[in-house]
Amino acid sequence: MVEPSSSGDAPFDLDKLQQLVEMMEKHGLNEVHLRRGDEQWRLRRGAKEPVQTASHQPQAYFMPSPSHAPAAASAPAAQSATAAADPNAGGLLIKSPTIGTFYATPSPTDPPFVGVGSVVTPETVVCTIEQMKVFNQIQAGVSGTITAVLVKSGDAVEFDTPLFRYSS
Amino acid sequence: MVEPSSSGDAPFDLDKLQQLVEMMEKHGLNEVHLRRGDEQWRLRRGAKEPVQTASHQPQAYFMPSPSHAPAAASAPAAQSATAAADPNAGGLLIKSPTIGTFYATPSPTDPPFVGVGSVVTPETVVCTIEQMKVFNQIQAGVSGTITAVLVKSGDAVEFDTPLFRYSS
Amino acid sequence: MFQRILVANRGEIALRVFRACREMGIETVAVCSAADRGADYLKAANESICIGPAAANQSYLVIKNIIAAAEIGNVQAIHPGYGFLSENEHFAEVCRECKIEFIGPSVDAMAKLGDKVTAKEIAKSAKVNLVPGSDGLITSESEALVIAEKIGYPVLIKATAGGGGKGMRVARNDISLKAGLKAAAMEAEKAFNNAGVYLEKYIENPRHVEVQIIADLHGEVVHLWERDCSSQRRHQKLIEESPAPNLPQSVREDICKAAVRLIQTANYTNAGTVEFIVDKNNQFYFIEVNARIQVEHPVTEMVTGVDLIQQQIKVASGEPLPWKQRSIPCNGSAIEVRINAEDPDNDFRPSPGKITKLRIPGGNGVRWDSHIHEGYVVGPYYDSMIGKLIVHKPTRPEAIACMKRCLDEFVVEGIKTTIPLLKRILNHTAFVEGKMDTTFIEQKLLAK
Amino acid sequence: MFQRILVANRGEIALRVFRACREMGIETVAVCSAADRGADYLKAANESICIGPAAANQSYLVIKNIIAAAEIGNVQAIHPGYGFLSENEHFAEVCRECKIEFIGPSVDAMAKLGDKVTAKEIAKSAKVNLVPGSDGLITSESEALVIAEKIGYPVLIKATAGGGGKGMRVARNDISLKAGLKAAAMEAEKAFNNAGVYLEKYIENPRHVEVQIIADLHGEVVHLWERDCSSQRRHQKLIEESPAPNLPQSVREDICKAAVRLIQTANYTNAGTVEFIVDKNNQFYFIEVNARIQVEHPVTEMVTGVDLIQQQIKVASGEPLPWKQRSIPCNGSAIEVRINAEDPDNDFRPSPGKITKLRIPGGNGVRWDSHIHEGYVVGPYYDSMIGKLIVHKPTRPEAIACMKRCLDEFVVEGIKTTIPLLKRILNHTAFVEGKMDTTFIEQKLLAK
Repeated sequence: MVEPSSSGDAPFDLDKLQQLVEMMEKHGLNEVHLRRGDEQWRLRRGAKEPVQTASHQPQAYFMPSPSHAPAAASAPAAQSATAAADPNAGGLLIKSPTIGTFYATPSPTDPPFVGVGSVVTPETVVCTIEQMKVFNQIQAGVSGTITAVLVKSGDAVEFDTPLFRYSS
Repeated sequence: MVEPSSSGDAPFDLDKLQQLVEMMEKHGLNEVHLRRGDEQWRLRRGAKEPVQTASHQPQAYFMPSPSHAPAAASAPAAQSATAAADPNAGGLLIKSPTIGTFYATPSPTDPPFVGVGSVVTPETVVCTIEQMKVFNQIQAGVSGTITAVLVKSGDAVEFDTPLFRYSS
Repeated sequence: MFQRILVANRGEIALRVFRACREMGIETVAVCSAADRGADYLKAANESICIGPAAANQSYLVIKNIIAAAEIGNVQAIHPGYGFLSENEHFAEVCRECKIEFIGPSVDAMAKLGDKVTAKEIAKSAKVNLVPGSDGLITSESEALVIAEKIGYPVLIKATAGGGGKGMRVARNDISLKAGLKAAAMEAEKAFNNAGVYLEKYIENPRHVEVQIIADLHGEVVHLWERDCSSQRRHQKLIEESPAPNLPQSVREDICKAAVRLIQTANYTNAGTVEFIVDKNNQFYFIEVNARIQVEHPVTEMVTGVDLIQQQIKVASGEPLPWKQRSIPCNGSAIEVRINAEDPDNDFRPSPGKITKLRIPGGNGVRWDSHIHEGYVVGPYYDSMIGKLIVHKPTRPEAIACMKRCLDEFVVEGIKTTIPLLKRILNHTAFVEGKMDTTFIEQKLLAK
Repeated sequence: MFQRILVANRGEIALRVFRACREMGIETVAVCSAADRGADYLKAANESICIGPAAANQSYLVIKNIIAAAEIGNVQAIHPGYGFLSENEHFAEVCRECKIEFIGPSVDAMAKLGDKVTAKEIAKSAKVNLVPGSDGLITSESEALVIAEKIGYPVLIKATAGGGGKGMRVARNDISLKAGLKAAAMEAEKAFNNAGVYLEKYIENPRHVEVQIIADLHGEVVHLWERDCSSQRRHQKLIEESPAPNLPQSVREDICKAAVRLIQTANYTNAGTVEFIVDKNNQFYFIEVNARIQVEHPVTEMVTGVDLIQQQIKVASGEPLPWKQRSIPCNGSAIEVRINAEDPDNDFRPSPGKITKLRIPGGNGVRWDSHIHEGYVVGPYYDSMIGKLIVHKPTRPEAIACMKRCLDEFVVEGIKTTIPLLKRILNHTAFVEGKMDTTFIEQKLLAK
């Protein structure tokens, strides 16, 4: 039933593989799975869980390690950011582009910039982050619908702190 | 149903495999899975969990042992023992039970205790090892036929220095 | 005394400050870029805040991010370390406007000493020697001859608009001065459309000698003796030591006193370094003030027994210096080498990567200041210095022997380092005899 | 001076001697058992010879194997380190008969001080205090009362044939002395079939204070001040320091002078330690001489600036001591902790295994003496001590703060260590106040 392609005459290009491996190392990639036609390459570094792969998916997918660099990166970090919802619950995230104090509303008496269900475009202002009394308006940077607000007004956030979860 | 490919005529390119394994080791890769046509390579290092593999693959499966702790064990040791024959050539060895100076003969004018072809029993004296002017008679400790003398009279030997090779 | 301090730096100097604070019972807040997040050395701080992505100009150099971290981290003071914002007077100003003490000199002193012209004026009024020169443009050949006679040959003819060596000539007598003036002026006219030239004494093969000083907020200034940092490659210090070898005791005392005078005149406070060049006749000339702690501060700590980082913090909090000048010793001989992740076989190109094996030397007289460890990844983003190895022994020959022993024991795998070069320097006659100048590594040791 | 030395030891002290020799330009030959073969620390020697299997009594303790290695290794002298054969006078004798210098005292001095009775006689003739007692068996109650009055209560009644505490009584006044004499004699009669008892002054909660001395072959003896080693568990030292805290300067000088007198009287040469116990009134009593270098020698090196291992080698080669007593300083405060591979939660059972992660603290004032590294396998064959962490600071409170900081930074994974216990000791009031005695760890800190 399986009809192997005839491309098997050329051997695997290990120089390319070397390049790929170095790329993975440099960039902290955990796993690479490449397939073109009936050729597929799959590389994994430092992975713990067995990877389930459906046997005949025609997709080429890269899976850089879930978010930031692993192990070493399970950082202490500022504990000040009390998440209003679990930021590890998966899904797409809007993260803080800087460090400062998060505000969900333009002023204490205003309604929030966005809430669960808000549809955002890349230009939508989703919050302000205060640094040295300056309130920087933060844009969504993505298009989608907000599904969770992960920090509360007045929370300290650092660089890359997840602020909102959204679906595209 | 499974139609094994005819590509099996060419053997696996172990030089390439060697290169690949070294690459994995150097870069800390845990797993490599390569496939072209019906050829696929899959390598994994340091695996703990059983590997799930799709059932109907005529796969070639290499799993280099995660064990072998070399590094510390590739010892320097005293270079003083000049081997008369290569002690690393394999076979059974009679090793020095102590440190001292090896003598093959009871006295400078006597013939050697044993030579190539000598048949020894555990009690056969095979040499003396001098420590502080005392000549300790060393017994074979094994039964067999001496096939090589690995040190010369007057050589310094340390604990575990191979002295003779023998066949049983 | 402060209860909580933010350290606006990374790597070994951040760790150095965390350690100093921990021993004083002061809490610390670390800032880190995304590249340093989760690094082991951050565990030595009480809290760690990520202030931006890897690039320093988006993290360690962004004043508002650091101030925001200081406010969130609830600190009373910021230690800037060296490099990054440490000599940025605007940063110091913002800190203090935000009611956060900047652990360093006053903004005014930083500004004055940061400006070359003002710094020279301060030196003059403190009666500290500058490299003698024409004090302005040369208007005639006869004027040049008079000045040259006054300052002594050799002299350097420099174009006032100059740069890159253009319009520059060394003259060793009246004849070459006359010829050089014309040639330099013509070259300068051509290159910069400005024929103006001036004269300066030419210091051949100078030594780099610097004096560590510390001053409190109550007018007390002391020096902590000098360091010789002549072992340089392309103006980068490789090896530093204290005391400076082959410098007569009277010169050592004079140069240290000159540094104190200058610092007093500038109303400078906290730790600082006054840099001099020293010629073959042990004449010394002021170059500049480094208004911060320096990489090589440990050699001074070893010979004086003073913890400079702790003293910086105490001074910044208003404590008076606990000793007078006469009670600061200079015991034995201390040498520091900088271990850089650079490839000496490849024009000292940075060599980032993962450290796969690391064996740090130890034992009697050995100090190691570093944040690295086996498995640490040296990133491509920051300075290539990954550690400082310091030895302290009763005499300089013993210190050299100890350092050589240490470098022989040192194992770093996975990245290239400057250790092979350091070994060569330590074995070079000029170094062994203490007769280094700032050119010997490039002109003698590395010359092909 | 020797050109080549064999080190008849292993682990940290072997590495310590290799390093000292390398800095002096002396080559070293290492001996190792099959268990230590290939260990990293052996690379610091010029040559390494395997002398037997793992068991010490078949390798490190076999005199003829070590002499054979010395002959094959072509050395002029042997450094014995501590433990193993270091206090074996027969070994010293064999070395010298084989024309190999033993780096240590003369055989005669070792023999005299190794024998308790002779050592006490030497102390007496050197006018060094011994724990006062009856100088023989008690023959009557009235004699006992007279002696007790002379030496002062409390007194200890000890069975001459005694052991394990049997036939032992503490008496604090005449009444309890009378009662105790009878009870002890009866108990001793029953237990040992020998009713003989004698009296000794009972030193309650004593401190352990020892004096480092070094003597050359030309009659010069100097002390290098004292160490306090009171922080013990089951007579095993855990923490040592110099100077001894809370010991009046006059007592420090007296105890050091007493040690020098004793060493002079014994015609002792090379390095040695005179051990005393000190009571609450700072009265000190001679216990014994350790005729070798000791584990805790680094704290003395830190405060005096003297490299004791190098000085041992120089003295053994015939060099005179380079200084007089008055030029040996005692600067600042040094503390050493022993890191043992033991499980504090499991009655301090040895905890051999592979060190899977290791982070050694560093920085200002920190010294690390050890042969271990990440990946090192701590074997079950030898002493559980895997490293010594030493700090040196201007004052004792600063030294304690530094040591606490270091222990907080320390990471050892894969094996259990005594680090948690050390942290507890460093935080204990008795230690912080410098009021340790040899019982406080067991009776106060570890008591449930």
